[in-house]
Amino acid sequence: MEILMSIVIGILFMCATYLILSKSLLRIIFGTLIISHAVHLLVLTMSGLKRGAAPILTDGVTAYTDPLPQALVLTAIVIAFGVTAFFLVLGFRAYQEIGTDNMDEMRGTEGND
Amino acid sequence: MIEMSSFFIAFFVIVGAFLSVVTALGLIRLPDVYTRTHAASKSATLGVMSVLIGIMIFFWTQGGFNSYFVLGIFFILITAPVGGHLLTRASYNSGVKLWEGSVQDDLAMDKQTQEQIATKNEET
Amino acid sequence: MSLLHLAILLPFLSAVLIPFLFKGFRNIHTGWFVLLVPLVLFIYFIQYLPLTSDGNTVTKTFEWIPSLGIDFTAHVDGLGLLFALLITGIGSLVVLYSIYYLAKEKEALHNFYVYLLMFMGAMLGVVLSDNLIVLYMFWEFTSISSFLLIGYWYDRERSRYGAQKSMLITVFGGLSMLGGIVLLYIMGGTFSIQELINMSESLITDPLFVPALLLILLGAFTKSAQFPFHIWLPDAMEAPTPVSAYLHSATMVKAGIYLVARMSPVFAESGLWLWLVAGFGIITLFWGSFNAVKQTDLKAILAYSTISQLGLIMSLLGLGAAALHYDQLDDNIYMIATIAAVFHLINHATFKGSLFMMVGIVDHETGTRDIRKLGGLVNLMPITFTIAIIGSFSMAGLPPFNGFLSKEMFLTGMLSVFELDLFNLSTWGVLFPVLAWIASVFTFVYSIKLVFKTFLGKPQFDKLPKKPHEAPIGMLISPIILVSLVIIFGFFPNLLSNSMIKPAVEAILPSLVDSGQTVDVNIYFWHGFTPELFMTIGIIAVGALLYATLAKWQGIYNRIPERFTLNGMYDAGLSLSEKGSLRLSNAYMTGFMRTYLVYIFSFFVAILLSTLLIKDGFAIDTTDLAPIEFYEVILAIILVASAVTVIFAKSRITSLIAVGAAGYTVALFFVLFRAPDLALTQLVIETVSVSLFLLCFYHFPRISRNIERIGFKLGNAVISVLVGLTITLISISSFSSRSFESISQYHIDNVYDLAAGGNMVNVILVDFRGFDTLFEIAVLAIAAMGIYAMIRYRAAGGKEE
Amino acid sequence: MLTTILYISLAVITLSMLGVLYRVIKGPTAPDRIIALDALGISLISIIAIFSALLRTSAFLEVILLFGILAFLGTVAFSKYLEKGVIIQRDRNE
Amino acid sequence: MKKTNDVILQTVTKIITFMIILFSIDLFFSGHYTPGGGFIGGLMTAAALLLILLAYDIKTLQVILHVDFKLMTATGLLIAILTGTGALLFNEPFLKHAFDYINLPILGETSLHTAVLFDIGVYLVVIGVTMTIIQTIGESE
Amino acid sequence: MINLPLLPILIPFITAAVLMFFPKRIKAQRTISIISSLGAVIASFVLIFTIRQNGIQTVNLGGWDAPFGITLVSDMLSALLVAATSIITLFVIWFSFYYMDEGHERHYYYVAVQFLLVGVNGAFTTGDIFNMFVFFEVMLISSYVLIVLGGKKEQLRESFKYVLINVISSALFVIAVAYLYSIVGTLNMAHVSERIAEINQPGILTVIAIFFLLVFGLKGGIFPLYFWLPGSYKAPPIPILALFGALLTKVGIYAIIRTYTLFFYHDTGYTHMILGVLSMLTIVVGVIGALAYRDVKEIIIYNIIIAVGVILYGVSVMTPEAIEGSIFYLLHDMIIKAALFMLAGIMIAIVGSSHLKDMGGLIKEYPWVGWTFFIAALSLAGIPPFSGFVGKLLIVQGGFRAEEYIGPGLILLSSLLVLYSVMKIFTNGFWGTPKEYHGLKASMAFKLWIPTAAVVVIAIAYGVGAEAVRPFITQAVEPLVNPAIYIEAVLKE
Repeated sequence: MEILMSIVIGILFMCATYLILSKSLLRIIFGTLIISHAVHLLVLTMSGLKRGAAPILTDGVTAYTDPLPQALVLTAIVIAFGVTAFFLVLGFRAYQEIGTDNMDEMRGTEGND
Repeated sequence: MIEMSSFFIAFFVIVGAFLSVVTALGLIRLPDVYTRTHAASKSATLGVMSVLIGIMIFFWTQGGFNSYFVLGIFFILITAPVGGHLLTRASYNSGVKLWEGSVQDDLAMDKQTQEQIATKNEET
Repeated sequence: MSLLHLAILLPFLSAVLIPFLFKGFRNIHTGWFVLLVPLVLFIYFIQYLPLTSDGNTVTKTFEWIPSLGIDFTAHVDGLGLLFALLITGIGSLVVLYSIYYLAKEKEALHNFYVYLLMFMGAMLGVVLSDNLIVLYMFWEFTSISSFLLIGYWYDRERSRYGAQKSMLITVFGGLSMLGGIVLLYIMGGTFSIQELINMSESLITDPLFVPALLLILLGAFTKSAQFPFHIWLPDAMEAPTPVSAYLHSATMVKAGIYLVARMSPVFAESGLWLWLVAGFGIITLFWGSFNAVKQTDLKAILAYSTISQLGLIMSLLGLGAAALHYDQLDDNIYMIATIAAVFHLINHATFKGSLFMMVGIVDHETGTRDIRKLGGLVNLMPITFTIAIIGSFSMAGLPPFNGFLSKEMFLTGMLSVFELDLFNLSTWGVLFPVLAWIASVFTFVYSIKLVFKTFLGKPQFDKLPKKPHEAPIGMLISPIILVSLVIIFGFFPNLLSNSMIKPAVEAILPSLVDSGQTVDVNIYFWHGFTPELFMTIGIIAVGALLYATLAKWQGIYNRIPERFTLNGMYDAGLSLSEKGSLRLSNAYMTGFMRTYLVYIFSFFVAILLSTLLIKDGFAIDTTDLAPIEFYEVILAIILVASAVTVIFAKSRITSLIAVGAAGYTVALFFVLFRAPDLALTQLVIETVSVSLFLLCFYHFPRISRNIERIGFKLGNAVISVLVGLTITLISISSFSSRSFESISQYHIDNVYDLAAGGNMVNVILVDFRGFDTLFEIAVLAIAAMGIYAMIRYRAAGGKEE
Repeated sequence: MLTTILYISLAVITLSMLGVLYRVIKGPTAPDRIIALDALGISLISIIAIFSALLRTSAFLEVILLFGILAFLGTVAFSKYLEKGVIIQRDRNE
Repeated sequence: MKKTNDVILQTVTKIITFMIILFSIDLFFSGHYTPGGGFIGGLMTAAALLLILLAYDIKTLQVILHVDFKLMTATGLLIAILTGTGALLFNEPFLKHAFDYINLPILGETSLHTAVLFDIGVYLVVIGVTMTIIQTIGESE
Repeated sequence: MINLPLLPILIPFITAAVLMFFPKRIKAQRTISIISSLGAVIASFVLIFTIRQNGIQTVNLGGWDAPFGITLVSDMLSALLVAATSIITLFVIWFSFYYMDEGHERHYYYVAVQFLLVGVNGAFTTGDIFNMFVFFEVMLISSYVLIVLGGKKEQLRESFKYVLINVISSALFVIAVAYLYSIVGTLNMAHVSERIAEINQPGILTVIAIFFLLVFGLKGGIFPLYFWLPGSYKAPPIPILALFGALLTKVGIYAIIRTYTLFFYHDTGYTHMILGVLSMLTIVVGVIGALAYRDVKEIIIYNIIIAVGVILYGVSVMTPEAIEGSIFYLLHDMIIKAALFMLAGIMIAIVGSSHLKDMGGLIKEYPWVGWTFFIAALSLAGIPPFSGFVGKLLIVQGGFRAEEYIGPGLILLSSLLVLYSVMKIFTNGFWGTPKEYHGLKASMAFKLWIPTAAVVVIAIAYGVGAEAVRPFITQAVEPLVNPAIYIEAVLKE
């Protein structure tokens, strides 16, 4: 399962990288969204999957899945949410001010001589 | 007793699974948005409710009734139709074409008459 | 901190007061206050003369960074004191001269004198420091203060150019010297010159010895304007003339000479040292004198003459090192080379100082320094003429002035090369006297040209910007004092020999003194009919001939195109470095985000994959894997399919729906991986995010018009695949290399007893790792705040919404 | 026996999800996709329910309920967007 | 923009919002023992408010709930920090929680835990942040 | 007071939370921020002296023993960096009073600065690798807010790129932590170090070491990951740029120093060799950039990159001497970069443009600014006795002693070019023909100059008083060359 997940994560990364390399603002933002999904899955995968019951104290259960990575992922998810929201608004504000959503038209090297 | 409950559980779950297959088939095969909504909002809802009932019975036999299931079923029961309604209306208003095989478009007729009335009022 | 340290720092300390004095006493020329400083110091240092002439030295230490071996150790010996006296003595004269040269009404005197005092202090520091790091510090200070002095008229383009050039070259030398110093420290474990001298025997065998030698010499050569680093010196003439007189006669450029003399005991045992110092010196001597002849600006002639004279002293120092290889002092004629070097150093300071001041007077009174406009000034400026003639005759090496004496000794030194069977000198060494003679001829020519073209010949006063007349007496005092010294030293050279030259030579060649030999300095006018005398006569004869036919052969100077001169190369190099950098930089700093990302991702892939390969990090271990169920495979396919859909989606809403589907699937995976809290959070956040996207779509363009080429897509695809592959490979390897139990068993065991909770994830979040959570909500809060500010506050429109 | 049935149902439902996903990818119109997404979400509820029965844990029941609510929220947001372009109005009577 | 009447949606919203909020409070309080907690509770409450925004509008929400969400964020943050800072007074490490089991008349044995206070901070921040973001974007021109 | 290491984080944190209540009351915002920054400075100095006397200070947050909870670890390096950060923030806030638009001040500017301080100080102090990620995020999101505040076209454009890069690097950070956790099963940095030592860093851990280098290198701006830096740093107003230039890249460097001395010191022949090569290339590209441009901001920005290379070169040599040099230089660079940016800010305020072609002769009207700049420039180039020298000397010395000659040579050469690049500003901006300016009034320039000069004075004191500073630095080096000290202080075995 871990190997399957590693491959899935790799593919997600591939998609995300492709999106990030494209020209449109929105596609880039979608790319970062997919990256964060991949990262969260990766953290869980790396700690070993399905090693016991859900980490909620239950009578008679001794083996629990590692709860620590779950807590880390939760933190990461929330942070990713904040950043994504910010990024999204940044994207549309940039579009409003600059008037294009094409990264190639957002160079900013005019001042260099 | 356990035999009986197992039978019910199995029955509901299988029905649910069947209905979800129906949903998928409907979504694939039906020709336009309006017909596909039927598949989604009717059979899917019914399917999930059926599964939930099955599992509810399962947990009941395991050691206790869990109110979350009832709440969940109730929830889906009231939200699914509203969701379906909203979506259909939205797609109609946003200008999605009906399937050419459609027989009737009441809303359009309705609108037409309304517009006619409006133009008449303006004339007078 | 002793009085000696205070003496070194006095110029810096008094520099602080200058701006206030300038502002406070507008009626009095600030120079009068400044004059006190070098005068006091000169008197102070004179007191050390008896001490050093007896062969004693004084060392005073002030601890600065003792733990790094960096202490401000002041060391006064013959060599240091000689320089200190030159610095303060000539310094006094220059300040006096400047009082009449720079008008207090027009000039920014507070700046000028601050720079000058800083420079003076820095020079004193260089010559009196025993610690190499402190020496380096003052060394860089001389570069910087001369930068300021040269750029004193900062609104002139040429001044800025000259200032920058001198700083670049000298600081370059300084830095390489620092490298040499560090190497010496690594070899010897100390920054103290005296201690290094004591261990010179062991240093010479060290493999770092040669690099250290080269680096230190680089420092000395750049400072002393040795070929090919001499190019900064002519441009430094943009400074006010008093500055030129000071920097280029007695101080700044002599710092390099000082360094070579000072480090001789450490390095001179090496043949490389001898060859390099003498070789570069003699080439510089020739090149400087050769080029001086073609100049038409009076100061430029003097600049090249300075270069050539510095070469002369340098070559003498180099040959003097040979003295170390001969034990018998009686027939050690190489000692004479060192003596000549020290003697000429003093002589050069006197005659070059006076000549610079003379040129300053001409410039001040006529408004030009262009030799083609000048002529016939002798009747109007007789005193200046006298100064000029004494100075330049001394420079040309004519009797009875001091220049003649040292020139004779120089020639003796050069001729002695024939008797040297050291380091292959017998073969190429023949070039030394030949070049020396040729250079002396040119020296004669430009010296004569300097005087004759200015003061004799046809008067053409109509070309001059000002009506010329003799300078005020105040301006003449300093050069007169200097030319008097020229004459006095010429007639009574032995005034200096025991008081100054001998101690200095002893400091340069301490190992000879240690072995019981005494330095005997005796300078005479008349040595009999020696080869030197015939050479001098030859110089005068050929020189006079060349001067007479100057117009005929001057053309050869134009043969070298500007591009191939060293100056041209410097300019081209500098503009190339700027333009080239810009072109290079613009080539990769494209401003395209994608390009940067491509660089970054490519590097990411390349270095990680190669590390994985080199370090054999790849591992795959299938023994400890969780089982795979059929439906999980399908879910994985669904997840992948949704993600791929995002790539191919034509419209933004399709992308969003696909992203949503992927998000929901991820939540389902969380359920499969027994993480209910995660699933809950992921679901809500996914939904809220989707709503946010929908909310923002209103502000985005409906259709993306960014059509991408196939090549572009293909490139992206390759990089993407590689990135994905890298992540997968490392993931598999790290998972397969699990070596330890997780610490989380502690959390599982103690969650109820110690933290009173049942949901481990939540307890970790609020208790075990509550600190994380605290700052995580901080992140959220800042994000919200930022979004609010971003939307509400639009400075571009100049107002808030 | 029951476990086997649950497993099979799970497999059947995931397979049908694949079919639903086809509609998400294919479209052709946005409402098609939204409907499919909605159906996908509802299938997820079934899967989670069966899965918790298989694991015999009640840890995921909150998820089920939550999903019910959120699927609705998503649908509302999407349909409002389709209809009006803006999903939250400042004042609907403007 | 077309004006439509959303009677059906609004009616359902009234019921559902109420239920979601109840559910979110349940999630929040049970978080220490079963899945849930400050984050999820907060997000659910925010989701309920979002539903109101969807069905009605921003103005209506302000009439119902007269709160500045930015201040709510700040308050939540401050509560969370101060909970941790409390430990400083006793020269204990920051964020050291204290708890005890007490018997309440109706609810039975309950644990009284300072972590709950911390969680309240989290809860408020999450609601405040989510709503600030949504409202600000919604109001933007 | 067992929570002492926490105070430099907690004080700005509480301040930020309080300031969020009344963003529109500028006076109160200013007063409270400056007082609290002062408090942070005092706290960090108390911390430094406590560490000097009692060794490394740790707090086990929540009272959970070391590897299980989160531990804050203040060793001398962290404390010094925290102190430098707090000082710089204090002066930049002071500078901002006169520089920032009122609009900025009314829109959470001070709050974001305080949060930035929280993030930076936290990242310096934490002893937990995941917690470091959280603090990185606090720092980054505040920097996002700061960079975009004002919403000008250029800012939005550049901050989009900036955010994108950092989102990617944050994702990579989490991945790196996940990999590490997979292998060693712990997050506490001391514990990680202990466990890595136990298995003697197998190949895969070397790969992860490189992964960490990439993550932190993206933040620190090493070659070839720095490309985003010049553009992004050019966008925001000067006080913000001063904070960024002085602090943000340094956090990346600190993280590299920490991980490369505490975790991955078993295969220095490979990891540190790569670090060394990259740092040398960083110096080269930095120099190229500094030579190429004639924009005041840009020249100084490229100097940040050069400094990054110099510091990391010292770390890559991995001898006590070189590391000490790196730390000396690191602290110097933080202070002097802040000062230089503030000075550039004054120039820009006067002239109304940041390009050298619009400047000239400023020294005539504003001599005090000119001379302060001159001293700062010398300090940057490492001319003794100013602050950059000792660090550079030690790095060069360490490099030579380790029998490496290219790196030290490059560093010496880069000093020359650094000097050239900043003197370009001096000769063209301050010297040259005076022009008519319609920017700021002289009185305002003087107000801006006071905090700037204070920073320069600190830099000079740091250089001249190297002997007084040195015991602290040597103490900071100890845990870096001997991780056992760090481990023992944290795990208390």
